[in-house]
Amino acid sequence: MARIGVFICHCGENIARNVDVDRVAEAAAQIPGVAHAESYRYMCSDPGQRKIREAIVAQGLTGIVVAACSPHMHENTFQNAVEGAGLNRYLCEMANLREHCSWVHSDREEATSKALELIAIMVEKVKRNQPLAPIRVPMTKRALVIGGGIAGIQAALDIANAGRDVVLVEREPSIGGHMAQLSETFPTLDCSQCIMTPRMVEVKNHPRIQLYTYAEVEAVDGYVGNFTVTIRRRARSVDESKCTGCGACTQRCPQKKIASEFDAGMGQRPAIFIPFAQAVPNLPVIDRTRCTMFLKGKCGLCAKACPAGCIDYEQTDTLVTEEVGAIVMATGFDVQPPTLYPEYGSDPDIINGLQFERLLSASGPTAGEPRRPSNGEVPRSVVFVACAGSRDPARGVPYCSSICCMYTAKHALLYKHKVHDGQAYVFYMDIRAAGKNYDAFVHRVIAEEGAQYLRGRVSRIYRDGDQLVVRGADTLSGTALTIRADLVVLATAVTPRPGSDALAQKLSVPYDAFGFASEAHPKLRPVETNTAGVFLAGTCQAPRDIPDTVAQAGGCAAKVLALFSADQLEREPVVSRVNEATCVACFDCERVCPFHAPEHRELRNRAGDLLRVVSHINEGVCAGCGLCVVTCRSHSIDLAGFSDEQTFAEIGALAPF
Amino acid sequence: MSTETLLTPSAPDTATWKPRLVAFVCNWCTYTGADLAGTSRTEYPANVRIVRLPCSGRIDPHFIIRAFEQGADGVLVSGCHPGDCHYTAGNYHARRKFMVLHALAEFLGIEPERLQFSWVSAAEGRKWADVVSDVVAGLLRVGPVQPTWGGAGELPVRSLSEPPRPVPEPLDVVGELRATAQRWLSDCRVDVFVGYGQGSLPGRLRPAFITSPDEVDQLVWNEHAVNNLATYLTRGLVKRHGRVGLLVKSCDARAVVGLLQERQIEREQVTLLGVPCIGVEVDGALAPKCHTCDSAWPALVDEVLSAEVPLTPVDGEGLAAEIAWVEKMSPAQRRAWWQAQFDRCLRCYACRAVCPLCYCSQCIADQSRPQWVSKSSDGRGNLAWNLVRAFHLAGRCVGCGECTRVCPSNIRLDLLNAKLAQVVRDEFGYVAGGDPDLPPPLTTYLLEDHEEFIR
Amino acid sequence: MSVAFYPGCSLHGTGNDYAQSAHAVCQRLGLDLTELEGWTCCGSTPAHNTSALLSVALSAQNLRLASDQQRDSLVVACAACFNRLRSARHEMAHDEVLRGRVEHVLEAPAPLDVRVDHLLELLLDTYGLDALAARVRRPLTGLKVACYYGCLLVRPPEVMAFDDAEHPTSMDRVLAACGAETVDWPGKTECCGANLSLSRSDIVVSLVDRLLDQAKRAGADVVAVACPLCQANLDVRQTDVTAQTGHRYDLPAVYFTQLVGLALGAGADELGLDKSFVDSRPTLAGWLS
Amino acid sequence: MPTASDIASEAALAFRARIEHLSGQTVSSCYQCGKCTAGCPVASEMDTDPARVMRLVQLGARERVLRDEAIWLCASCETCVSRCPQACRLPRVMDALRAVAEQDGYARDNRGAALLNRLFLAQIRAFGRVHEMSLVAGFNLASRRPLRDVTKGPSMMRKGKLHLLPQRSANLPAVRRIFERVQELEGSET
Amino acid sequence: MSPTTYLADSAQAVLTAILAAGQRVVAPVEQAGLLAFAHVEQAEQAQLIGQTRASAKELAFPRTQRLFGYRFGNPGVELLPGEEPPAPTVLFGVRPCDAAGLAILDGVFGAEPADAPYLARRARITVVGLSCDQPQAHCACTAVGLSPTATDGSDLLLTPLAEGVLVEVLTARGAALVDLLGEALRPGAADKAEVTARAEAAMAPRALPAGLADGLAAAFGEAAWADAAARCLGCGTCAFVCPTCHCFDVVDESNLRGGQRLRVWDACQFGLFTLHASGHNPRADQAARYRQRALHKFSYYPRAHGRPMCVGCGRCVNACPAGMDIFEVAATAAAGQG
Repeated sequence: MARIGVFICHCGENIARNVDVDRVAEAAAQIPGVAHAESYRYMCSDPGQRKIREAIVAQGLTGIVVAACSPHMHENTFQNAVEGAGLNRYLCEMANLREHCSWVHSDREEATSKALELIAIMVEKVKRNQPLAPIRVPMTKRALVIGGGIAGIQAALDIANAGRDVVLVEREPSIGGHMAQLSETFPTLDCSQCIMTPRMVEVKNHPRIQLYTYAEVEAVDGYVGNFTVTIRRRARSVDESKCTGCGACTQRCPQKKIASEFDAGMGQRPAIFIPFAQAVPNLPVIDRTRCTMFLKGKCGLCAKACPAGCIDYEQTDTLVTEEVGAIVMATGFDVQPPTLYPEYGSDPDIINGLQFERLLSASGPTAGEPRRPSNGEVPRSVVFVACAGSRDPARGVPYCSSICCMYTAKHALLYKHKVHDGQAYVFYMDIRAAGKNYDAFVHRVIAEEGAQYLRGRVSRIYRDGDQLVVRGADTLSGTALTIRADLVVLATAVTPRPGSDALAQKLSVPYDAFGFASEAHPKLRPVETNTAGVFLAGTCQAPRDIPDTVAQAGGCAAKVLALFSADQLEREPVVSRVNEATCVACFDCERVCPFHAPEHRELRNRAGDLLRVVSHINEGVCAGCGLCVVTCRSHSIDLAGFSDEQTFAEIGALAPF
Repeated sequence: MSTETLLTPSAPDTATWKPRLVAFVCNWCTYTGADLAGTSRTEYPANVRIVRLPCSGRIDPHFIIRAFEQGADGVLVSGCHPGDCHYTAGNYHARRKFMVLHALAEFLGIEPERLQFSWVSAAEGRKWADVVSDVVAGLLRVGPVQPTWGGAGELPVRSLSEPPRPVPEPLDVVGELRATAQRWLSDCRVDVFVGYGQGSLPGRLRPAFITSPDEVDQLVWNEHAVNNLATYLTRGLVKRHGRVGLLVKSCDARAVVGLLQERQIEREQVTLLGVPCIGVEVDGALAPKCHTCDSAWPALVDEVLSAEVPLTPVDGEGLAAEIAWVEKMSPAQRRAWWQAQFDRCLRCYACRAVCPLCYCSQCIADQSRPQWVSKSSDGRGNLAWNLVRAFHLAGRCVGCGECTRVCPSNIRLDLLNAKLAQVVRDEFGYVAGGDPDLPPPLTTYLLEDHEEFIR
Repeated sequence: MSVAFYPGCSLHGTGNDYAQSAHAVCQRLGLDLTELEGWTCCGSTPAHNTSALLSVALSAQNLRLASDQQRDSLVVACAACFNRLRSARHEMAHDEVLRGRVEHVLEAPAPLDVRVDHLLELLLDTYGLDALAARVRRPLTGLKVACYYGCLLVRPPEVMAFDDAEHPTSMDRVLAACGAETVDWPGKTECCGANLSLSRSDIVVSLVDRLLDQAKRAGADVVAVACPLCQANLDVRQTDVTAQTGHRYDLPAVYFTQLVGLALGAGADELGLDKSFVDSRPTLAGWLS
Repeated sequence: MPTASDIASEAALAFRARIEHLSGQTVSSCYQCGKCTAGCPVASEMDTDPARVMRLVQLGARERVLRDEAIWLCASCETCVSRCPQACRLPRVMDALRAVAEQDGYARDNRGAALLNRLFLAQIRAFGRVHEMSLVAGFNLASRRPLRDVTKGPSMMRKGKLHLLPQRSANLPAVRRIFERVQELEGSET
Repeated sequence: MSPTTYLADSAQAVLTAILAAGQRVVAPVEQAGLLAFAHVEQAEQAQLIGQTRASAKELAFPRTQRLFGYRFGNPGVELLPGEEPPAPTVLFGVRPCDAAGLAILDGVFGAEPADAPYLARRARITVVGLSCDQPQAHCACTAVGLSPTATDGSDLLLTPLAEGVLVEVLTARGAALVDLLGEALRPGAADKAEVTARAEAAMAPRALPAGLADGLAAAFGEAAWADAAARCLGCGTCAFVCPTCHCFDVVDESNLRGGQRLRVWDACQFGLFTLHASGHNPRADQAARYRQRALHKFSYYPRAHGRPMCVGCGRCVNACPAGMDIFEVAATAAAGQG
């Protein structure tokens, strides 16, 4: 027989003002099954909690209803209190008399009767609560990092340096990501490659990091602590074990005029190529979509040139499987091409910021000297356009790309440093320079370097002979402007890496309309996701700059290491369970589960003969949403803590008391 | 014979009546949004009682039905906005279920004010207060639920928009049917062949189970071959024989697709013999389903009987015309019409027994902890049972019409099924019984699924 | 498909050479270009400057006539009328409140069954470039044309849905099919200031000046237009341009229909080539038989 | 310039609401990027550029904006519309401003576009169509510049481009009825 | 001593008189395309030709019946009364088979310990039978020892004659009803043998073999039940349309405030019927369940009561979704044994 204790909190005056707590306590004692009811000024205070504990012991209570604030506020507090008295923490429920009653209803009579009903509802529920024990799952203390840009590198190094094994998967032939492409970084103007390259080498040589480049995550199975990851290693057509990276093959390749991805199309590469001089690993790869051997079936010059005989045209993709306990997604970003707006047209001298980085980079195609793609001349007048796609709900993306203000200022500065008599114009909407020393940097560019900042957007760009005509506005003066420019650099929008949405799906991580992966909580769980054991680092989550990315990657590493600090994982026991006796194995549960928790379980008799296959919910994976419960027509699945019986009982208590 | 009970509150006193609104909300968005309304001290009517569940995907249609049974005047269902689900996709799945439930409620004549859906985020305290105020205002407009069980006006059970049609002469396939069954049994390709044999009453056929090549002469085929034999594929007394050979009409074959989709049978255990069919007889006329059947030939077969099929163009609207006829009634009329139907329900579960897709080993109608459906054969229990049956078949019913044929009380279950099939077709672009590799529509979702019915 | 031709006020006045050449082209191609009986003014800019409802209603009145006369499509030559008529149809289709108001004003259901097509679309989509090329008698080989679309054919893009709003090529393709060489120039969709023509001709002159300059520098022999207002500005205002800026262009502005007609073998008078201020006949002499 | 209290005044808010209602555009969504101004063919002729007109409407600066010549200079070329990141149809805002200026008597002295609009609509009302010659003549007379473009007329006449007499549409009654019904409907709403 | 037989113009006329006497009447009416017993106010509403889809038992043994209610207190429980039985009612136009069904139910529910809720309802019912002159294809009353004009269970029996109708007064309750009818009934007599013979001749020949009860009992262990029951889908149609089936389930429905205990019809073909709380089901498959049905009707009951628990109305054969025929199955099973 249930013996329920009801504890009504005055919350000072917060509840008591609009709810007659004494009357409620009196009436609550009359609810069938209630053995004890009392009210107190602050139930969450130490004396309040003590009252609960004492009543549990003295009255032999079997379930507790605390009628106070929102469970989101103090459920944990009262669960702990209940546990302190030896009662299972899941035998405690809260009736929300504050947020859902006293604070929103001013009629004392109405609020009082509603309060009593809210209590009756929870009494009916708690009568049917079951003691639950936390779920423990084993932990594989090995992490997967997806993406070898600065975010992935940082996370991998932090985890590895703490003594845990890391698998790092990079889609491109080399790690390094966008940061390796940059010339110098704002606001300190460090040489990007100079600070990046040592990190890349450290990854390569780290005994605890298993590096897969030119590889992609094909499938992810399992759950926190127990992921099984299938990785596709794409065929490089080069035997990695023999190659010395001498580069002879790349020099012999007859295809030399392929737009270089690393140079963002500003430079060229052969069909067999090492992406850039400091690439890690420093190995060539054959671009099979452009290689004459693959297109026409004959050539073989690179194979002839290779002194080690490591060119392998027959090589195929291979699949490797890795067991990991946590995953860091660090797939990074892309910038939109400079051809988004038809009113800007497409002209070789209209480029995006990343392309300009390559033109400014000492290792770039022009050896760091800005030159016009159309004719190779040094531009005398450059127009930079910020928000060229960002903050444009109608035709671009509505969000701010976050980094453009700063890199555009940097571009203007670097350009002025390299072309002293050149003129730099910057069209901007707002200058967002919220980082450390950022604002001072922008002012330096305007005031000391003489970049002409114009507040407004550009409406049209067209070619007039050798030059581009840029028609913009300066809204501060209210004038339309026409500028003749040799080069236009568009700060195009930052978008997630193509394919990151597909990866997010494999990882069961939600993503927004633009494809940025969603964190579990924007404020309090910024690197976690709603899939336990999967974390987000860098720009796959939202546009951000290098310091923020590195900090976030470090945050991910800390979360992963914290996860790995226990040998077993404890999880909330709010999970689904299958009644194997009635399951008809339609596996609709499997179809709807966002977390792939339902598994196929074989039922056998003592002789080992297969009787039936039924659904089984993997408790380690189940997040407790209850979708399978509702989908199951025979209702062979129930959700602990929010069971069908509990809910029906709550509904049964809804009738007026 | 309605049972006045403690559980069904008697008709309220209109003078003192206050609407009772039950809100089923998800823990992460709407519950938190309601918390925010509290912290912002945003006042709203005290008529609402919140039941907290983890996710809108956890909100079972049964909960909603039960709330009405327990005297709620209205139910509000609320969860996270699309894209905000704490569990990634719970609300997308829920949205599909709600879409069907919403259409079902409307079809049964339940005033839209009584069943409302909304997305309220954790940041939308104001919206929560507005939604509750608005829904309560709507309930005040429509007033208390009027118990109208029994005594509903006598309305015709069937629309007269399409007169009964004669059944065409059945195709002569018996010889080949028997020969094929004989061959399959002799070749040990199947262990039992399920077809039709002569019934014990004149002019009736009934299922026949042939296990020996010598018995194939028992097999017959004519316009009285009404039973959907696919039902027997999941029956122990048939499965015990081993591999099953099954005679299928095109509608029956669609049910086999459903069973494959839901993994109730293995394709290699079943050998399908398609019979070209140009219509069967129910109640002395061409069965309604045959009016709109567009294929004499089953789509999923292993072998098919040959016959010269006369061109029988699909004409008329069949059940669509009758659905339109029901929808033309006012909501109150519609409710009365359905109530008169459900009132007759004996709870014999013949509808469930004949349905090839009702294969659960233990139906929830038979469960008592919790009791999903009241066993009382009165307004309450009968409404719940018929709603549950229809809802469980949404997106799955292949329209074989067997439930309606066998109902001893002539309840128009086919209209409920066909209406939901329409909704599923129009909203999710899905027709049951087509492609066995497609996921059933209520186990999947599209980001762009409609949600105009959600606030 | 049954079409009716909506000429608009200008084609019965200053733009009658456009009307003349359009009829000449369609006659040669066997396209029916019967005028909409009892057409009325579309309301043009002054109407929508004054009242959105009036503007839509005046245009809708013509759609209603077309509907009453069982026409599937209203073919329009004047870009300004085209813009008003297609906008009216778009707005009625997308704004239920407005549609209701228009129906109230017209005392009739909104005539959404009639399409609105520009003459260029008729040639491109209905007739087809290949068919057109096959009818060319005197290819305009060697003639360099700057196609000028102006504003109203293409903007706003989501309403007009005419070609690429920033880089339209419809007219270029039609004239290329006639053998002409069309030049790429930045002025294609720049505004000539048509509706300021009377009130602020000074502004129009500076806009026209820029357009002529751009066309000339792109190497054009003629500018081709699809709007009587554009033609009037680019042609008639050239003397004012010279007076105001000293720039002299002598660049003929002709209707694209005049060039198409030429290629199809029509004569100068038939096409109304005599009617422009800057005489195009010397430039086109080589193709005039 | 308006003061802070002017900006928040009921009149200012009402003016903005009226313009938003008439134009069907959310004026407050404008974040002053200036792309309209940048592409506007007549911006250089305006004392107040298009973006700033939007700003003034946001601030509810009724007097200032209704008296501004800029609202009569918009050529309705829709360049701004096709490029606006907020998908605002600025010419409709201009239309709304002109309509309000006309209704509230700010356009009485306008010898430019407002005058032309009135004459143009009067012609439609009179003939169902527009007669260019009398429109031009009427405009020149009323704007007190009778000799404007005086050289063009005779030459046009010679070229057969101008007719002496206006055409009258067979559906003139229908057009007149439209004018009446619009006036009725809009009159009943204000 | 009043006469035991009367003559009247027609069954309709008798009904008119009963209604005129202010009696509450339930009679067959057409509803939703089928015949069903329902309350009538005018004689014309009654449809006196044909067989109702469901039997007449529902008035005495409703589908759902509240046995009692309760209200929770803290502590304690307050007991509330069960259903109020309906007002006294004349059940008119009951076919002899259905009336015989009521007689069987009376035996079952009347045996000690007597079933008070049933008897309370039954005591308020006067059965006016109507002999059957148009038997249907599924009719089999003669096979179970009844006839189209049998009197079992009727208080009055009307038998249509060539002209007029014969009214037999069979019980005191019947006589009491006759007293209310005044001149509508004329004392008189007629021989109904011819009517009986004509009706029986029109019936399809159906007979149950001799020694059926013992034959079936002997066949209990036969594997052939599985084949016989293979087409049975396990619904409750046969039991629910049967005039003699009387199995019921007792369920509690409650919420926080209280609840009620209900008696609802149950059917032996449901899998749940014998399912134990442990999960074990002694009648694990449809073969066992169908055997139970056949044996209960034609073996266990006759052995105890000397007659089959079947009145031969044939509704179960007619309504079965799968074409099961209990007469055929029983005969075959018993014969297989012999």
